[in-house]
Amino acid sequence: MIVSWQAPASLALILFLLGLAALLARRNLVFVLMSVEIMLNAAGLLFIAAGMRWGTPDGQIMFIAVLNLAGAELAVGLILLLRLRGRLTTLDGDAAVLLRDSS
Amino acid sequence: MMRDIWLVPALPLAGAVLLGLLGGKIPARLAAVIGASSVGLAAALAIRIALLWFAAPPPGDAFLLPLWTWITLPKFSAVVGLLIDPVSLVLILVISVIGFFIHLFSAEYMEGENGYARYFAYLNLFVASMLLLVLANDLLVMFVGWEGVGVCSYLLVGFWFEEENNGEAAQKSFIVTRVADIAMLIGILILALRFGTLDISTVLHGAVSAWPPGSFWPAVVAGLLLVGGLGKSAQVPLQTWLPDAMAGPTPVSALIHAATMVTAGVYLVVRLHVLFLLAPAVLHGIALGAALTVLLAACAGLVQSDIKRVLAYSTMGQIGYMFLGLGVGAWGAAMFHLASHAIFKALLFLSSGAVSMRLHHEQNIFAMGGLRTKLPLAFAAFLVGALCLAAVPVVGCGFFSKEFLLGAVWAQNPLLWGVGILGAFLTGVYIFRAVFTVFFGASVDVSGAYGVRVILPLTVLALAALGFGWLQTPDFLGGANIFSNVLAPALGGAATDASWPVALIGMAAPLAGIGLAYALHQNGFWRRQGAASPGLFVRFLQGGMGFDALYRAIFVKPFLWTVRVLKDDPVDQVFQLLQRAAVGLHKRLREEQNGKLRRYAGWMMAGSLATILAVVFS
Amino acid sequence: MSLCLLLAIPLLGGCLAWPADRLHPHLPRIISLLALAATLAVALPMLHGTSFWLADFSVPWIPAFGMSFHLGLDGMSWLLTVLTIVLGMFSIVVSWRENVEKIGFFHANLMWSLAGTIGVFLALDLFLFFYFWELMLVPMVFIIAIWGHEDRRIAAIKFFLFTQGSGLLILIGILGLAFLHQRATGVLTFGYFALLGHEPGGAAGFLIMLGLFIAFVVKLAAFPAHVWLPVTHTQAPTAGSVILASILLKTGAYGLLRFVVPLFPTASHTLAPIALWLGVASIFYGAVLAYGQNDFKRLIAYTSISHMGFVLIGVFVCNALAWQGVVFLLIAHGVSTGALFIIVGALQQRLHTRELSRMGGLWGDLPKLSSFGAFFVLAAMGLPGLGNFVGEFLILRGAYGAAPLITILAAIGLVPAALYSLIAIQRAFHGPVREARAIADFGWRENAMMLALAAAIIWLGVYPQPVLDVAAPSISAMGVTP
Amino acid sequence: MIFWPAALLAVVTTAIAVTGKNPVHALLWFVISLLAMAVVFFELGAAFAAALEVIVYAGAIVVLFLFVVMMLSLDKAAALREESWTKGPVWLLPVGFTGMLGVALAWQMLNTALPARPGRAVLPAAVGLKLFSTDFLAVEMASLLLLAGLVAAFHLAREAQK
Repeated sequence: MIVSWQAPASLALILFLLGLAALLARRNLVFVLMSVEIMLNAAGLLFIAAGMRWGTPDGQIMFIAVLNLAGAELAVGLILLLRLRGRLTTLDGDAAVLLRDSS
Repeated sequence: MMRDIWLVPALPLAGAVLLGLLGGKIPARLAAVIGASSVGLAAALAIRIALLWFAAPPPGDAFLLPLWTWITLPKFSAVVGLLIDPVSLVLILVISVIGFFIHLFSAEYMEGENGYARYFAYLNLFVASMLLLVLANDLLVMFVGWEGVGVCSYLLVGFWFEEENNGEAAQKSFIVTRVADIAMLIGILILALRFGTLDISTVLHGAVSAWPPGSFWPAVVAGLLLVGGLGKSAQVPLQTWLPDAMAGPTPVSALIHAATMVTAGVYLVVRLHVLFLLAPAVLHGIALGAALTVLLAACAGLVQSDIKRVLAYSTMGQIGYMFLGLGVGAWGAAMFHLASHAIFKALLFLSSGAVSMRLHHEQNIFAMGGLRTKLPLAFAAFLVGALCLAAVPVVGCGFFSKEFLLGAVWAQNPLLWGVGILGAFLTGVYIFRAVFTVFFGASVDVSGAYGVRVILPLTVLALAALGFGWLQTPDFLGGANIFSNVLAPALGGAATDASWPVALIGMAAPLAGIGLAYALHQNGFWRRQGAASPGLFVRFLQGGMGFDALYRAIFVKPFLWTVRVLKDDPVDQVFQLLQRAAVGLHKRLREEQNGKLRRYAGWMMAGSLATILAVVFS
Repeated sequence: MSLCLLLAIPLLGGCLAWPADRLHPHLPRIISLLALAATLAVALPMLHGTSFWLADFSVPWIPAFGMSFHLGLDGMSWLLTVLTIVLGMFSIVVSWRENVEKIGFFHANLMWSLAGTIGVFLALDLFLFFYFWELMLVPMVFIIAIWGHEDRRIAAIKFFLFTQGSGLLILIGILGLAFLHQRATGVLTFGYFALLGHEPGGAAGFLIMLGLFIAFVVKLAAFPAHVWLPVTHTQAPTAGSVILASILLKTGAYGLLRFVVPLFPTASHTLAPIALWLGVASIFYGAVLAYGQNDFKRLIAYTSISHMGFVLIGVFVCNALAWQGVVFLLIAHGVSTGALFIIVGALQQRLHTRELSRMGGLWGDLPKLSSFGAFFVLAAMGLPGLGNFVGEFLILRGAYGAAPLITILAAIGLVPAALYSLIAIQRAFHGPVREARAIADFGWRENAMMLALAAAIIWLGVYPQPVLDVAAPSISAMGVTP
Repeated sequence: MIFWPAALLAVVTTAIAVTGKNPVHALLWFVISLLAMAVVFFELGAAFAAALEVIVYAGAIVVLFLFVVMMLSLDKAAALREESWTKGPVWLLPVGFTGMLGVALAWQMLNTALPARPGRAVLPAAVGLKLFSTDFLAVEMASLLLLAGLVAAFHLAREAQK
């Protein structure tokens, strides 16, 4: 009510960039997943800021959708993390190169 | 009866086809019978036609038998037909009769060889092609025979194909003549474009009416056709193939590389002499080249040790004489020398073949000696041939024809006559060098006797060589003009005789040569020459004065270099560069697809960054 | 209607031959041979027509796009069709004794490719032409890829890429031509006669012509678009090589004669100097490379490039004499090169090598094969009296008036022709025997084939007039100067 | 005026979280960041979202995360490895990239013509009304998404036990 839309948008941008940098830099999959959460959260913040700017409930509805997505994604991601840990005994994302063809 | 002329080339052709198809299935004896009899029948027919001709010449002194239309198109047509006129009549007689005797000789000479039937098939095919060449009424048909004899020559030079050298000699002979033939083909193309046909009489009439003497086009055409003739006739500068062609069996050398095929160039010029008269410059060129050839052949003949190479150079020289005659417009004299040369050169080759038959195919003259008593028949035959070749007065046909020819040359150009006399002197030296070395002195061992198939050709040819010259004699020996009278309707009247001092020098030169050869034989010079390792100059002469080396440097080596450079198809390499680039790119991209999460994220990031930057800052 | 039979019989024959090998291994061969014989029986009597078009057949195909199923037969296409059928029969007989896997499918592909080729020679609708063009090429890719020799994969890929590239150019060309024609006249059509005489001008017309020219020159395998040919011909099985060299190459020349020059007289006239020099380059390049080859099949493949140089020159001097020569050379080259590939195939079957360095002295062991080999090598060299000479001479004669320098160079190109011919004879048949061999000479089947081909090439050489007469009306109708 | 301190807290704690070596510590820092975010939401007039942020995000999701990480039983070696994985140069490219992206987006934001005006609070009632009237389908989709996540997680977990 006090702040203009630029302030939360800038915050969202900074948080998103932090998450992105970490996503690119970290090899530990725990941190990768956390980065994704940070980025999702930043996106949610932008939605809420936009909702505030226009005074409509759509921003918060989209935030709920993002929350949903984050929950579902994390559930699957964490299970995959556990499975990977069981199979490769490491959390190194660079070691998980099973996608590459054999040669 | 004249209409049966088609049988003359057809019989040997049929023989060739028969032998080619039945080849391995029939006994050798039958192959020889087929081979010889087909040519023999052709010879008999040719003689029959000749007799009829002399009894009652057809109107216009020419007889044309059109056979079938080869090509008829709006702007070009060619008809296959056979033309008998005095020139072709003389030649078919020479070819078929001498051809028959050589077939006969071959039957014994080649006995026991592999590919006996193949040999006769080639030989028959050669005779058929040669007859077609001389009988053709159309330059394109003549070209068929022209290339046909070339191919047969190639096949026969390389007859003993297991030897790599024979193959190379055969290829060389074909390629050199092929180069010449391409020039001839271009000349033919010009004529075809100009006149729409290649019928010889039409072309000649057209040329006379279209082109003034001494103008550009007849010189070009005549020059190009002449190149073809020079190639076939082994004249400077296309002579290099002939000595190597001696790799073939000796009867082949006798027939193809002495008596008939190599004179095709002479025949070509005689046949088209009307065209050549329009190009005086070309005629001068012919004479000059011929003089060079005569000297070169005589000098090279002096130092050869292989008897066949001696004879090969002598062939080159004698054809040089014929071209000398052509150069001064003495068509009839050239034809007479052609016929007499065919007889005595066939005789020389056959007798040398008869000698080497008994010496396990030895051809080095210094490995022979004293054969006069051991092989009297071969000696007699070779001696007759040598006397004719050296043009010893009155004895053989060579004297009469050379006398006739040099007389005509003297009337035109005394300088060329001088060259001819020098050549005659040297000819006397080198051929008697061979005679003395082979047949006199210390003797080598030989054994065996000749069969009738050798005796008969040698005897008949020797008698013919002795008798043939009397058809055309100089004034002081009766002045017979039978030969030139026969040719007169086609080639015009006989040339005048030379005055007696000229004739005397002409007679003295070969005698002096023989005397010198004898003197050098007596003091053992020839033997020493054979034993010593040759010096630089002698090697130069032996190798035909460096033409081979020159051609190797300027044609063969660059060609082989090009072949080596291009062998792997550089254009293909260019296309393969594209392929390599694609494969390289594939490898790079494949490395990126490595399953590493961060790399994928990085690339996605880079892509979206690029997009965003483009959107924001554009 | 009988034109449809010319296409339907080989197509059906192929379909029947495919499953027939389950009954008996020889059955596909017999079916294919019978089908081709029937096609020949249909084709031969068609020559006796009264009009210039010997036969014509047209039904609407896709009327919305102006495409029709239009076939037409004139003298030139009759000659090439008969050549296709006859050499197709030879290519079946040549592999009679070979142990071919999946023999039914092999013959099916062979027949389909032949049907496509016949279609190419008959089609008078440009889109139909393209359709047959593809029908001709795709089975050939299979033939190379499945039944080829050691490097068949690369050969098949190369063949596929080059032919599909040229096919794409043809497609773009005919679409562009049809659209330009529609813009000019308001009618969308792919009909040959509708497009004839409406040359699109300007840069667009020239580019379309250039596209078609490149496509057909690739197929003709003239320098520098020849690179697919040596490897393809070398790696294809004998029957495939025969069809490739004797027939498929001819479709390129046919395309130039039938489409490029008549549809684009002005533009092709502009291009003619370049085409002529490409022809000269082909002659020498092919000949020099042929000389350097060690693989006998590859050597023959390069000689084809040399001969196609003559064809290219003949096409682009644009006069009737040269075109007669072109048609004639196509036929003679088909016969002589087909025979040579059969001979080399027979040699490979016996010696298990194509390398000249391992041959030599074969005349002693295989006199019949060697004599035929030498005969056809000499025929290919252009020995007067045999078929190729007549074609080459007419091309040279026709070209001489238009382009003397080109003609002289082309004639000089006959010297390297002699060189590669003689070196082939020398290295394969003559020379010392290098290895002891126990091999059989030609049997009666091969002898009969060779004799028939030799008779054909001699007949073409000494009595070419009937062939010239058949081709004459088509050529004069195509609007070249007489 | 609690927005700015909260925002600063969120940025700082997030930065500590993403650069941390110990996953458990990092996650705890992340929880603090989320709580700060909840304050920001509240300040922006989205009370409902703020509540959800605390209850669902910090309370459920991240705690679940924490449990799993604790299950991984990280040892000393893992910490050392983590040390080597997060050395300075590793950050060079990512920070460069994100810096460029930040510049581009900030530039875009500064150049946006949208006027800055005070926003309005959106009450939970409005959210609820819209959610269960016009956006009903979105709710169903969200439930489907959760169901899919549930099924996937169940499936993967079952296979893991095998």
